Amino acid sequence: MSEEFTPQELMVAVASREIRDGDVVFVGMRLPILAYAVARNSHAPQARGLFEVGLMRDQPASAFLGTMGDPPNVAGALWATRMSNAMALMAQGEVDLGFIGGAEVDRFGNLNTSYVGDPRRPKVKLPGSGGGADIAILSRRWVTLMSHEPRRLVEKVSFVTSPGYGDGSPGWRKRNGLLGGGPVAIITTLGVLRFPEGGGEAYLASVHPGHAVDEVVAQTGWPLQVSDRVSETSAPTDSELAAIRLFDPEGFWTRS
Amino acid sequence: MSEEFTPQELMVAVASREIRDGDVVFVGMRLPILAYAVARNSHAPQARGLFEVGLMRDQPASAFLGTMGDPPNVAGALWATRMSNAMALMAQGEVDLGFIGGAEVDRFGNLNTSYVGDPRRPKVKLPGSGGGADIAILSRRWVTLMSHEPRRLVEKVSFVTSPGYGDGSPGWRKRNGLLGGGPVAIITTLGVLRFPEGGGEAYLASVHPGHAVDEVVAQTGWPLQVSDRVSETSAPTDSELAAIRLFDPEGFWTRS
Amino acid sequence: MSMAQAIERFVPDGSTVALGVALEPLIPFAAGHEIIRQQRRNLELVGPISDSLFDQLIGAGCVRRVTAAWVGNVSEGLAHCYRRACEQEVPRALEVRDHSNFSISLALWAAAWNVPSLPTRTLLGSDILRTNPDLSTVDDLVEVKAVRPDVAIVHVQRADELGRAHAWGPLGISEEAGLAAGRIVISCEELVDASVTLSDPNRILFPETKVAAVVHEPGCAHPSPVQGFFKRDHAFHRDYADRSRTVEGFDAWLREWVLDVPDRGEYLKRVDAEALRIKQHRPSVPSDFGYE
Amino acid sequence: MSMAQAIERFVPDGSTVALGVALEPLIPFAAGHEIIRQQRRNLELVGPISDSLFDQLIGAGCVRRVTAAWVGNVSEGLAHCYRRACEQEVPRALEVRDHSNFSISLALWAAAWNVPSLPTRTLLGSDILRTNPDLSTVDDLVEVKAVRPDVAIVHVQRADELGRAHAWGPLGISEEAGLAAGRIVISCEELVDASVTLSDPNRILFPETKVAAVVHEPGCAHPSPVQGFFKRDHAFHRDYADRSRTVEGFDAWLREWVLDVPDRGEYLKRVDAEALRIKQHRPSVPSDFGYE
Repeated sequence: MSEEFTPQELMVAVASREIRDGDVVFVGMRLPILAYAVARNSHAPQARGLFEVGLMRDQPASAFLGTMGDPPNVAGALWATRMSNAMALMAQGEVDLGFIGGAEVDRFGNLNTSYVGDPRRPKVKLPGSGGGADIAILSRRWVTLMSHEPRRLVEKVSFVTSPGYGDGSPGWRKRNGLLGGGPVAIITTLGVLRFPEGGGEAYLASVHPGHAVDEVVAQTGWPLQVSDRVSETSAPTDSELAAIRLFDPEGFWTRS
Repeated sequence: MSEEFTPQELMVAVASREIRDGDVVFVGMRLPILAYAVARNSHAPQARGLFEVGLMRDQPASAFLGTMGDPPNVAGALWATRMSNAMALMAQGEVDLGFIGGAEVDRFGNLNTSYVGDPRRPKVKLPGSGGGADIAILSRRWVTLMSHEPRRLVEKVSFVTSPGYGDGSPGWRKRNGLLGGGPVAIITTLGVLRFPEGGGEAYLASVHPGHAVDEVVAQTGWPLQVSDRVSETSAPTDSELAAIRLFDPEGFWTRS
Repeated sequence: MSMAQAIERFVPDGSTVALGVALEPLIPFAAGHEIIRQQRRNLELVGPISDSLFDQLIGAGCVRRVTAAWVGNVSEGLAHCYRRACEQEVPRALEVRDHSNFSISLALWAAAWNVPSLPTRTLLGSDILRTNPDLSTVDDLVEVKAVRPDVAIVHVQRADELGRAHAWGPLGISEEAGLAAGRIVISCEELVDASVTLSDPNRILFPETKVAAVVHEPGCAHPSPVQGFFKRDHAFHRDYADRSRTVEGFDAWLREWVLDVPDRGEYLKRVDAEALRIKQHRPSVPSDFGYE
Repeated sequence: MSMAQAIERFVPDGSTVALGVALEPLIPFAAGHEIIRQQRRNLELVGPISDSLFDQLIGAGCVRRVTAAWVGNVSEGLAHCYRRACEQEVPRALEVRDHSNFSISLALWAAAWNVPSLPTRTLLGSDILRTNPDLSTVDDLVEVKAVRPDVAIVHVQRADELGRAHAWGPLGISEEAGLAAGRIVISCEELVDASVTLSDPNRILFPETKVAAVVHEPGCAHPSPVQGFFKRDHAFHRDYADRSRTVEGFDAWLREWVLDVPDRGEYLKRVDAEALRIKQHRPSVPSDFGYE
C-alpha cells in the first residue's frame, strides 16, 4: 500500500477495474462517476459513459459534478438527448455495464431502494428506483457499491426494486424475461462479493486490506459463502488515487 | 365571376374556406398547401399548419414549395421536430382539420391510394397511405380533393387506405374505434360533396360555376344523392385568386 | 404573465402536475414555491426524480399522490418530508405510484400518443410491479399505463412571448411530459424576440398550441443548474437536507425561503447568485437555415 | 471512407436498409446509386416516403421487399418502376408491407425500445391491416410489429470523423430509424472538426456507438433538398418521372445518371449545382453551453 486511502477511494478503484475498454457504461451518481473517470484515465480509454439524464460522454467532465445533470457534464458531451433514448440503447443490450446504488442487497443480488418494511406503511421510505431497476434488468452486467453492514447486506430484502438473481434458482432471470445478465459484483466497504457464472448466490471473493474474512462474514446478514481462493483486494494504485483526487478534489464523495 | 380561374384554383379557394380561424390544420401536399396559405391570408389568421414531415407553421412559406420538406417551409417554422410528434398531436385530437389526396373515393368517403384491383396482383399500384390513413382516422374532420371522374368516384373502392364512414352504417367509425370525426367534404373539379351530420353517404351540396347537376351525377360512379338545397359553388374571390397566384406564381399546382 | 398568475390560473387544487422533467437541471423551484404560497392542495406530482422540489411540496401539504421514479435529494440522499409523509402521514398521507425512470417516460409517451399503455421489458422481476396499479404484466412484457398530466411546468433557457421555448443540455423526459400534458407553462431565464426562437425551429421544445403561459422568471431553477446560466448550488441542497430532517426545521426553512418571500426577485436577493452564475460562454456553432 | 467502401462493407445482399428517413429532404440518393452500381440484390427497403429513390432501386432490381408508407415521386405522383414491379413483376416480383407514416415510425420505435410491437389507434378501419402481416388488431388498438433495419443510411448537413452528426430541418423518422438500426452510415455535406459537433451536443442525432461509417459526400441528396445547402431540383424529379414511364426510358436514365457515372463528384458535374445552391444564409442564434 503506497499511501493512505479512504474506504470510498478503494471502492472507486475496485469499481473502475470492472470497466473494460470499449464498454458502454451506464453511469450512476456518486462513486460510479468517479470510477468511470478513473477507468477512462487508465485502462479503458475507449469506454463511453451513458447517463440516464440523457447524455453520452467519452472524457470525464472537467469540473466537479454534484449530479449527472450538472453543466460540466454537458459541455463536451457526445450526445445530449432524451432519457428514453439512453434507455433504448440499454434495452437493446448496447450497455455493457451498469452501476446501481442500493440501501439493501440480499444474497442473490436483489437490491432494495424503495421500502424498508411493509410498502403500505414503511418503516423507512427510500427514494425509489430512479434508473436502478432499468439498469438491473437491461444492462449486460452490473455492479453495486454499498457500505458493508448487516442491516444492508440482508438475508432477504423487504422489497426488490432492482432484481438480481431473484430467488436464486437457476435460470430465474431468463424464466422471468429479464434481458440483461445480472449483477457481477457487490463492492462493499469491506470486500468484494461475486456471483457464480450464470448467477445465483453471492460469495466473498476478496477482502479489503486491513480487514479479515471473519469480520466480513460477521458483518453480513446471511451466512456468507467464502471462495476457496479468497484474496486480498488490491489497494488503489498511485495513478488510481491520483485520478480519484483529480476528479473529486475536495473529497465530496470519497472523504465525507 | 370576377375573372377567369382554373378548376384547381376554384378547388383551392373552396378548400381554404373549410379552414376555420384557430384551426390546427394537418396540411397535405399540393392543393391543400395553397388552401392553407389562402386561408391564413384571409379569414383564418390564427390557423396553424402542421406538416407530417415534422413542422408547424403559422405564415405560409415565402417561396414556392415542391414538397412540404422544402427549405422555404422550414425557415420561420414554429417547430421542427419528428414526424411522430406531429402524429402525437393528431392522436390526441389536437388537429382540427386534415387534407388527404386520393385516387379513388366511394360514397361513404373511403379513400383508396394503395391498390386498384387485387392487392396481390394489382391492376394499378398507387403510392400508398403516406399520412393519409393517419389523418382519416385521427383528425377531427377532414376533406379530400379529387378530379371528378367516374373511375375516381366509385361505388366501392377496391382497397380502403383511409377510412371514411366504412360501410356507411350509423356509428361505423365509433364501433371500429376510429377517434376522429371523419370526412366532411369531397371537393372535386365539378362540385362539392358533403356528408350528413354524424356521417354516412355523400351528397352533392354545390356545383361549380359552368357545370350542371346532371353532369356531376353522370360523372359519379354511384347514384349520387343531390341536396334539396344544392347551390352553385361560390367562385374564387379576387383576393382568394390573388393569394393563390402569390403562392403558386408559376401555376405549378393550379395551372398544369 | 407572472408566476403567481400562471399558478393561479393553471394549477388548481387537485391538478396532476409534471415538474422537474429534465431531471437534475432546470427544475422549476420558483413554480413549486408559488404553488406552496398559494396553498394548493391534493395535487398529483409527476416526474422522474425531483431533487427536493417534490419533497418541499409534500412537506408543505400540497400533495395527495406522487407518480415518480425517485424522490430525494440527488446529492444528499433521502427526502425527509417524503419519508415523514410515507412513514407517519405527516403532514398528511401520501399515495405513491412507483416507477423506474424508463417506465415514467413510457407512461408519458403513452399519453402523448393517446394509447392506454405501452409495453416494455423493464421492471420484470421488480416488486414495483406489485405496488403500482398502473403497471401490469402480460407474457414477458410490462404494460405501463398512460399518465396524462393536466399541466407540465417546464423551465427553459429562453422563450418568446408566444411560447416557443429553447432548452438545451440533457432533456430527460421534457418532451414527452409536454406532449402528454393538457397544457404547458413555460418559465424562462430570458424572454427573447421571436426572431431568436424561430432562427432555430429544431430547438423549439413544444408546439406552441400546447403552451398556455410564458413566465419570465430568471433564477427560477435555483438551486438546480441551468446550462449557460447557473451552476448547481450544492451547499443550498445540503442545507435543505440538514434542516428538513425535522418538521420544525423544515417549517423554519419553508418560512425563510418560501412563505416569507413574496416572489422570485426577492428570493434571488437572498442568494449569492453572482457566485453561481456561469461566466464563461461556450456558444454553439450556428446551423444555417437558409433556403434560397 | 468513400461511399463505395461504405456500401461494400455495410450493405451486403439481403440487408434491410432504412433510407430517406427525413422524408422529402436529405434523401441519400448517392448511397442508393452506389447500391445500384454494386448490384446489390434482395434488399428490404424501409422508409416513410422516398421521393423516387426507392423507385430507382426497385427498377434496378435490387429490392425484394418494401416496408414503407408511400413510394412515389412527391411532386410528380406515381412511381413507375414500383408500379411495374407490383403489377408485372418487372424486373422482379416485389413484396410490399404497407404502413402509414405514423405506423412506420412506431415500428421503428418498437425496435429502438426492443419490444415486439407498439400499440396505436391509427390504421383502425384501414385495409392496410389486411395486407401487412406486421399489423394486427387487439381490441380497439393496432399492434405494429417492430421493424429493425440492419443499417440506416442518413444524410446530414455536417458530421465529424467519429460519427457525431448534426442535421436540421424536419427530421421525420430519422431518430427512431437510427436507434432501431443495427448500425448507421452517415453521409454529410461537410466533414467538420469535433469542436463544431461537440459545441452543440443537443443537435447530435445519434450515439456514435451506433455509427459504423462517416462518408463525406457533398451533394449526396440531390435532387432532394438540404436546408442551408441545396434547394430541391424539381425539374430533375419531373424528368425522372417522365423518362421512367417505360422500361427503356428508365434504363436509359439509369445508365446516364447512375451506371455510367463513377461517383458523386462526377455526377455533380452534370448537374447545375450552382443554380440549386442556397446562397442566403440564415444562421441560428447560438445556445450557450458554458458551465463555469
